[in-house]
Amino acid sequence: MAKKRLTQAINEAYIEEMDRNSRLVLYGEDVELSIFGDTRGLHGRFGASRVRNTPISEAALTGMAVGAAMAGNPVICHMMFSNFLYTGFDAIANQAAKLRLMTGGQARIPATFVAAIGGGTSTAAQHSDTPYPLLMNLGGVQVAVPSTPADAKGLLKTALRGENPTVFLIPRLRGATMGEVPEGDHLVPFGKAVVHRVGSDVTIVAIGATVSHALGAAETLRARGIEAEVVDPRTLVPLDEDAILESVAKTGRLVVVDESRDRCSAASHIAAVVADRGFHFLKSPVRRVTVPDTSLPYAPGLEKALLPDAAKVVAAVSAIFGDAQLEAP
Amino acid sequence: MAKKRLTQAINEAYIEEMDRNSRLVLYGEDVELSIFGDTRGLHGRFGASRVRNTPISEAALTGMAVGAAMAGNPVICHMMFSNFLYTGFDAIANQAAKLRLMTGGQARIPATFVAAIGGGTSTAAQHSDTPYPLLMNLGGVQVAVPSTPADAKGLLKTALRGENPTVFLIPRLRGATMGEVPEGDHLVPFGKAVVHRVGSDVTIVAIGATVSHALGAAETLRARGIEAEVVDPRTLVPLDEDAILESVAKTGRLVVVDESRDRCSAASHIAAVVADRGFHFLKSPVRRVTVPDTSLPYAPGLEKALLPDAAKVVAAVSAIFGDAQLEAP
Amino acid sequence: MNEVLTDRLVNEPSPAQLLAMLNVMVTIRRTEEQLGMDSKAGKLPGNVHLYIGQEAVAAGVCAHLGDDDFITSTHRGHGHFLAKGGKPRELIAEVHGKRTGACHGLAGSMHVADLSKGMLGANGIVGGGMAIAAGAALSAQLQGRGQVAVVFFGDGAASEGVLSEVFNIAALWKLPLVFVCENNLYSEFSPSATVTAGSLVDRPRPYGIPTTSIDGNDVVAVWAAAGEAVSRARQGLGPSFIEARTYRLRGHLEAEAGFIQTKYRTDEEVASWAKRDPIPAVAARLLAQGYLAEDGLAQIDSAVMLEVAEAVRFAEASEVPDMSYVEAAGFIRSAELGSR
Amino acid sequence: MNEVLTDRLVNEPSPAQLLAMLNVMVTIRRTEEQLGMDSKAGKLPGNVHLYIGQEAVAAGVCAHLGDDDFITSTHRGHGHFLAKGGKPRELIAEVHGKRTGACHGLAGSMHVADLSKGMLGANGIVGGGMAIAAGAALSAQLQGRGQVAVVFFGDGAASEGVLSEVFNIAALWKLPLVFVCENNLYSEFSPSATVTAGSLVDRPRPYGIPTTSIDGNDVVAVWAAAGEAVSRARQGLGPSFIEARTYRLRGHLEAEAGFIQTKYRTDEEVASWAKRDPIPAVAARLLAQGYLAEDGLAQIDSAVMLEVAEAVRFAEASEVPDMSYVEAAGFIRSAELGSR
Ligand SMILES: Cc1ncc(C[n+]2csc(CCOP(=O)(O)OP(=O)(O)O)c2C)c(N)n1
Ligand SMILES: Cc1ncc(C[n+]2csc(CCOP(=O)(O)OP(=O)(O)O)c2C)c(N)n1
Ligand SMILES: [Mg+2]
Ligand SMILES: [Mg+2]
Repeated sequence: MAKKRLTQAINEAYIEEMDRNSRLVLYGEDVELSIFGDTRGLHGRFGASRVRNTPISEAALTGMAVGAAMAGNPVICHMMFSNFLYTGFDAIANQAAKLRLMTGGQARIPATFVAAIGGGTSTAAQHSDTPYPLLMNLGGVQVAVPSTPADAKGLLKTALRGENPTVFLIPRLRGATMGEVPEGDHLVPFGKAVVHRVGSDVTIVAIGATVSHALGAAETLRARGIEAEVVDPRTLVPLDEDAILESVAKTGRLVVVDESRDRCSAASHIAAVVADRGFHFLKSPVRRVTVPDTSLPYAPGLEKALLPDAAKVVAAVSAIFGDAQLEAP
Repeated sequence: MAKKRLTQAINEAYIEEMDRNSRLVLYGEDVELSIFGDTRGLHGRFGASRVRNTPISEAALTGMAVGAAMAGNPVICHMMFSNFLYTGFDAIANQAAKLRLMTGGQARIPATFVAAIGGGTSTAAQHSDTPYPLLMNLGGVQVAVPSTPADAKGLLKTALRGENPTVFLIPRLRGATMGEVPEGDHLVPFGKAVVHRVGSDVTIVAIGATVSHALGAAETLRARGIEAEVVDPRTLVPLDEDAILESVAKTGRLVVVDESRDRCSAASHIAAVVADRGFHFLKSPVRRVTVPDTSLPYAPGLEKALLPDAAKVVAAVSAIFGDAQLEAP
Repeated sequence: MNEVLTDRLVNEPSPAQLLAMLNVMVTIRRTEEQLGMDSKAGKLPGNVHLYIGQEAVAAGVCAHLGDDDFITSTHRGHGHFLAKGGKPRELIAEVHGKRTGACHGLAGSMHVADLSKGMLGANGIVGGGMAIAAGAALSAQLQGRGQVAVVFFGDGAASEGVLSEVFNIAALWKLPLVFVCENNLYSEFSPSATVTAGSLVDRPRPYGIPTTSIDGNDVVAVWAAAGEAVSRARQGLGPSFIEARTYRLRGHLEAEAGFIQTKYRTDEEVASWAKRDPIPAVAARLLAQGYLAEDGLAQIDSAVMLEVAEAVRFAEASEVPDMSYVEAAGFIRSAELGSR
Repeated sequence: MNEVLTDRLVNEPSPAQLLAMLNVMVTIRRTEEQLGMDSKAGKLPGNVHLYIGQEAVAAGVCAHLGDDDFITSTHRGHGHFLAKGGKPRELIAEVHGKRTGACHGLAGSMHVADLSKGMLGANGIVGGGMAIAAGAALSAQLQGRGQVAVVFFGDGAASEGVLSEVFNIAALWKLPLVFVCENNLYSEFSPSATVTAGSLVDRPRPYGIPTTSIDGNDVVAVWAAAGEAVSRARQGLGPSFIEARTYRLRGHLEAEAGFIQTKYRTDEEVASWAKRDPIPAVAARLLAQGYLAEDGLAQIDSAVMLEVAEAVRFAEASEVPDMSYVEAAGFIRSAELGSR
């Protein structure tokens, strides 16, 4: 194993899969120069036919990905910032998510939409959304959100071999994060959560960039005698409900950490699943550490105050233990 | 009070508010002829300047609503079917939802986007979505979903006097539903749920068209000795969490009925809120009666099988009582 | 790859080709008349938007296409489905919501598709097929086997912004794409002139896309224009645009009488276009040239009627789909059905 | 309503008008040079996209607008903000993320807005301002007081489909809207020719919208074209389109050196455009005509530099916003903050 940056792991996934499948193409705005670095070198390696810089035309880009995929060419459609998914939303929500159903199963749509999510660098409201809740609700697109370089590579390679539309979201702030990436043909299955840290007292489900907050919080909590288990779903569609329930069965407590806005967040949904299927395991309220229902402002202090961090996770866990103590007379 | 159809109640709200505020304009595709009947007569009454048929250009329509509203003319932007919100999604998600924040509070955006939601008549996948979860997650648009003619009128009038962008969603199947509508200037406040039926054993929160399923289920359940309380939030943003919690504090049990797809649904969010703030009230799992995570197919039998109905609500309530009985040894 | 590649740029279809197009047109007409009747009789679960009057466009264009060429269509897609080789019985069963339908009854009228014929789907989203067709054209270009993609859309759909995005990309990348705008003078209930500024046919010009406006009720004119456009595309010369001026002889949707209170077009207008019905015109032409017997059209017609009647019986006798079809076509599993 | 209404269609701005535009241009230049320095020094929380080199466009267009006319702008919006009457200190404080900024530090560079001046906002979504401006133009038309709306956008943005939708609606409804496309030859790092098919300036033509291409580095040419377009709009004659050919002398964004590995434009190209800097050109013209003293530009410059320096001190001394600003600008309440 070698340590690699998350961005580099993604780059390798593109290269390996484009090497493997000569029909796979990649396009997007300025992918040749590569704003985030993930597509660097691809144009030189695979040529102007398979790696294309496009005009700023998101509605066409998403729709063409659907069409090319249906016609037999899997597509990596690079959308740059996830806020630009909205400009191209129709083809994701009304076409990609529905065509397999509408055609009675005829359509295979191996299209992977790549975009960066999340705040933290004062890119302000239109470049900092974390829109996986919207995508999760569409009912026909898979959603992957890696938190480590290894998962980034393995999930992306799985997406690129699949036959269903997938949105692959890159936690923007994690691009430079280093991590071990297994050598060889590293694939990570969809719908399989990973337990980053084993613990017996509380389950912290964390997604994407918030995994590191959860792990940081777990260290602080250990010092207070609380052992947290940190579970990372890795894909939100499909969602590994069983792994989450298994952990909560053990710990009896749940906090979900999620960088999306609170209302109808992934955290809400995971909390709801556990309040249903895992109700009898629960010893205390299910807390969510999410972004309040607002877009992120520019001023760094405000942005930081709104985003999840380790301290907020610690506070949420402490609160439910406080509750539990109050309860046990 | 007079009995009116829901569509007529909406029509009256348009007329009264356009009479009241000469700056208010309405536009959309074929609003002159009126596909759903809600805009009938407006063109004749208010003229071609204030009531405009538009080209099929949803991206422009939503964006223009934001611009006209910011410039001082409140807009009713009629989007016909809610699936067409996706074609015009950018201006809702990136502009309407964010501009007030981004301008530091300068922008007032009195734009109301009207669209019909829901399945039930084999309009198939692209004319049957119930996309309020997506809108709820945007963090900057209000969302109203009436279930009665009176609420339809009162909520819409409130929206049209407000200064924040609102999506007003019409449960399509309920257009012909009759109900009492108070005379005079009937306004319904945002963020205030209504209890349609009082009960002590279980809280059923239901939204839009599913309210009637919940009420139907409540009748069946009464026969089995279970008294259900039926709560209708009426607006999803803002959400009257307190009313829901108050009811659950009394009943100890919750089922949420929602015609949107399950993942990150309004039902998920309401369940999550109660699993947090109302945890100590809960005697049994919180169940959701929603649409499985798929678009609706054309074949009527399949569509029906996927949509919530009274029987499914009864089954969900029965299941949690079963659970509770199993529990109490 | 494809015998149609050998189509050379000639101005007239051969009599055999014209006869084949006539057959397609009659098939569309009779199938749709049947669906219109069934719709009014309340036999169909959902709405239908009929193509009656516009048959020459689908027939004339698709005459140049093989099974590995692609088309995308609109809410008014029966004609394109049939012209591209889809079977009447699969269409009729689909619109009846039966599992023997082209999409197992999950699609209905508005989404009917047959991928085995390169028909990537009717579409309930106006403009929804434009970028999909461009994507198929990109795939065609990458495969390098001379395939083409055709996007059918209405005059109303031309106002959707994605069209200009596709003009730009198709022109830049020289995609093998043919735009066929069926200008039937109405966008739902709005006359085109009230929702379309300036000149539709000129819109592709600034992008460097050749463009032409033809009589869409003349199948020979359609055939000739489409032949040129398809041949350009196959040769790698890039996209072309065709405006086909035509008229729908039926309502926007069959159910419209139920909710429309005021007429949006005059009886005279409809009658004047009925006189320009494309089917008798092509039959008369073949007759005049001696390639169709006096009762030739009637013969074609009875054969088609027989096929349609058989298709209706087939559809009626077919079973409705069960949930396994939804599961196979989506991501949901049985466990997820019902409440949870 | 508005004194600018009295602008008559003349070909040349008066010396006073030209001087005022020069002042605006120098203000933009010096403010942005300062922001560029601050950005490179790591003093700014977010990125900045500088307008340096394109100042003549904003200055020449906005010279025709009053506070109750509307503009929408782009990610490269400082110049439009200042030309429309926004204050340098409010801009600088905004980009510093301070509560004294035009948007209390919630917007930053990319979203700066001043609604009191009719500046409806820079926009981080390419093309995001197009429909917003059209909506403002609709409002203007309904109010009937002769207001106009101007939408500034780049050559890259012209590929967004919403532009064609707005062309169509603006033409149909004769909206008082002026399209100003600043063609600076690049869309991020892509040369326009690689992402723009055919002729940009001709695209509005099929919609019946008058269109013209001018030297965007010549403030007098911009002023004349904008004067004509604005006057048409005020008279109810509908929209016009102006392509202003210009060049950004700085990077796409100031931070780009940090991640760009290969040059995307040549030093010679940048140098040749630097020779066509619009500021010395207009100063020279005024000097030649005797309306500016030998040291006139220097004098304007020092006054502006003083203002900018004061603005920086003001920004630096200002407080950052607290959460009450977010609450006031959004729907969230304190109770909702933090975890729950
Ligand atoms: C995105 C979207 N907006 C609106 C509609 C509603 N709608 C269905 S058909 C139609 C008119 C289409 O007109 P045209 O493109 O000319 O096709 P025609 O019906 O004349 O064949 C409209 C507005 C839709 N289905 N999709
Ligand atoms: C919808 C959307 N897509 C992509 C981007 C990323 N982006 C920011 S600026 C830009 C290029 C804009 O080019 P142009 O319109 O010519 O303006 P210029 O930067 O040259 O002033 C792009 C692609 C964006 N901000 N919004
Ligand atoms: Mg039409
Ligand atoms: Mg540019």
